Amino acid sequence: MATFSILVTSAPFDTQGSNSALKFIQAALALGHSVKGVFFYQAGVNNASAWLTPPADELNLSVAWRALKAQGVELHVCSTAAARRGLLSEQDSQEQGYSGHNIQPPMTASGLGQFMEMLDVDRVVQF
Amino acid sequence: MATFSILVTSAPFDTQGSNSALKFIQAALALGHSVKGVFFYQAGVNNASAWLTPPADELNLSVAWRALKAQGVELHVCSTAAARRGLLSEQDSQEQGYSGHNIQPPMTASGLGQFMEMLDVDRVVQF
Amino acid sequence: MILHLLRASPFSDQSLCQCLGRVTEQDGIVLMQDAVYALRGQEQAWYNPMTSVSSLYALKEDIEARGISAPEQVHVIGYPELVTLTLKFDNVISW
Amino acid sequence: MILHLLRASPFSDQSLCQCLGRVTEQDGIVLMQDAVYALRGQEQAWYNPMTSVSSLYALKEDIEARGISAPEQVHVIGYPELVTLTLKFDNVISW
Amino acid sequence: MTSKRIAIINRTAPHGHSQGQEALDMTLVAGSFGQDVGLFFLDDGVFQLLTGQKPDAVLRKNYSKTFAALEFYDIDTLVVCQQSLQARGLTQADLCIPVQVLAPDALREALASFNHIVSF
Amino acid sequence: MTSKRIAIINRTAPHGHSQGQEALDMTLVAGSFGQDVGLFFLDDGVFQLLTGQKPDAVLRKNYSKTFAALEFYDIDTLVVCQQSLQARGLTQADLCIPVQVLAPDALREALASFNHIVSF
Repeated sequence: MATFSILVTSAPFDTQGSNSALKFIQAALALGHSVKGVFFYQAGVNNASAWLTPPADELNLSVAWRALKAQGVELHVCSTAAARRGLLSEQDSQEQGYSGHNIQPPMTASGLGQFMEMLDVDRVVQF
Repeated sequence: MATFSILVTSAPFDTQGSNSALKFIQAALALGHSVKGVFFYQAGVNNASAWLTPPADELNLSVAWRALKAQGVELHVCSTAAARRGLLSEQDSQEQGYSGHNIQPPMTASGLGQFMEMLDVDRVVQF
Repeated sequence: MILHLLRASPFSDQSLCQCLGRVTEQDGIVLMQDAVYALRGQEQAWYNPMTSVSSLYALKEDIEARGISAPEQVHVIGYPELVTLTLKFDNVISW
Repeated sequence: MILHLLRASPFSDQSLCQCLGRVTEQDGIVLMQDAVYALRGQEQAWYNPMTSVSSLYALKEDIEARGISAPEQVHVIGYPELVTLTLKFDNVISW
Repeated sequence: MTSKRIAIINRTAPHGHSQGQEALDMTLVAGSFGQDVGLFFLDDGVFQLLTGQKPDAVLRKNYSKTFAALEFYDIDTLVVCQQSLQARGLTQADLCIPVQVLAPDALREALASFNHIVSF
Repeated sequence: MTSKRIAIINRTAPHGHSQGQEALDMTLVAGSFGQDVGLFFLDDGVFQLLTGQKPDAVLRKNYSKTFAALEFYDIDTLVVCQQSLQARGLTQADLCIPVQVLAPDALREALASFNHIVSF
């Protein structure tokens, strides 16, 4: 069985990238492979918002990512790329004096160094 | 003198659209034209985040949009498109039971009907 | 042996053409997302170079989503086969 | 009389070609953002059709930002002229 | 509402990007506000109208079913670019609603008649 | 760090999109973590390296100055696609740092030698 890391650089809803990543990861897990984690970068950091609120007849990505975390897939978001796009962890938000934070579990605010740690797998696939 | 409305459909930082829109609006105002308002739609709704936090050597769009509002330019964001992307007004956030809200003044959460009101100008320019 | 994942429609975006200019006989190409619209390009300059790639795959879910179909010479695969393909090739590029 | 605002690089994106197939002699074209890279396309199929448009403009700020330059037949304009152009034409399309 | 006529152009294929779905949302609102609106399908936008789409397979919404509702919103200017259809090996028979198929010249004329044009 | 070699491909022109700036951020972090990294410039990505950029004019950051710092991060695999340069009327003399200019075959060989490839 093989190990994977997934890099998501595309914005949720705006493009199909998150949807494809989900289906790929689910298929990999079903085949018995290990998915070490997902790293969200570029516009992909928008996936880390705790507040994605699609209409009821559309995919709820927050629910989908949480389900993957429950299966042992780590979910890391680049905090620098996220801050540029208005996504902040509790700590970063407090430092800025903002009134709340929208990066919440199951997402972990990390640095690009975390992605380097995730390269120790058989394959990295980017969506 | 002429009247303008501006439609912003591109994401801040990810693309140059917001930057071009700002420069266009500043030029129009400097020429003595009237800019009725900016309507944020599609990925452009990300401009409405109160929490955009770029590094110090990059453009701070929150400051730039606020300056336009001070010059009389209305700033409207489509609340349906915004909610899909994790951007919520205080009211929408409370209804969802979220712990905060990231659409704050000078941005106004509106519907697409507001954009229809904004069509009563000489030119609509999209960025 | 590189596996190339194509995601954009070649009618709008040059990625497929740019990729085709760089593949070798050992490489594989997967059409996914809007890139499956390439299958409607019978009259386009890139169609024959594309279909002459022996390891040309298209993702079943993306074809069905868009109401199109694939000609015989294209290997139609699902996500499990896509996962397996990424392991069969040495590395993967997303275009 | 339509003013066409082009924003994407024609080396990556088909918008310029698609626009050129639809303009008439009365229309205007403005190259802005990454579309100013079209000025580096001397060897490309779309270059002559593009430069033969008599109302071809390119945005000064975007040219300078990218370290390129414009040939003589292109009208280089700033934002104030762009604002005025949008009023000179009947309507505006952003490609 | 205002008397300004608005053209909404679809230039992007469905499902890979959100443009089509939000262009349609805007069109329906324009219609319900009594705005004089034209909906155009150019380039990859013609793929929006294909019959038999099943985007549930890729976790996206099948909004193409909504095109049939456009007539109830009094949106009867539905224009498709003939050249874009042809380049993709398509004919009007492949589309899910009746439309006007126009050659490039006529299409540009139709667009020029609108006060405002937005594109997706 | 891991012994896996990573190739980072620039395929997008600067300033219109954020890809180049964030690709460079990733490259610098990879370098500072001692990762074996190659930076590739293909297609419109070659425009990243043009001399004389002044993006302040469009309210964007002039990160092209940072390319000169790559050598201090021990990133010495810098590859540019010859064909992409040629198609844009450019030569190595137009670029702000010394690079390896490779023909398509050699470029593909170079890419094939990396364990992982990401593109921007």
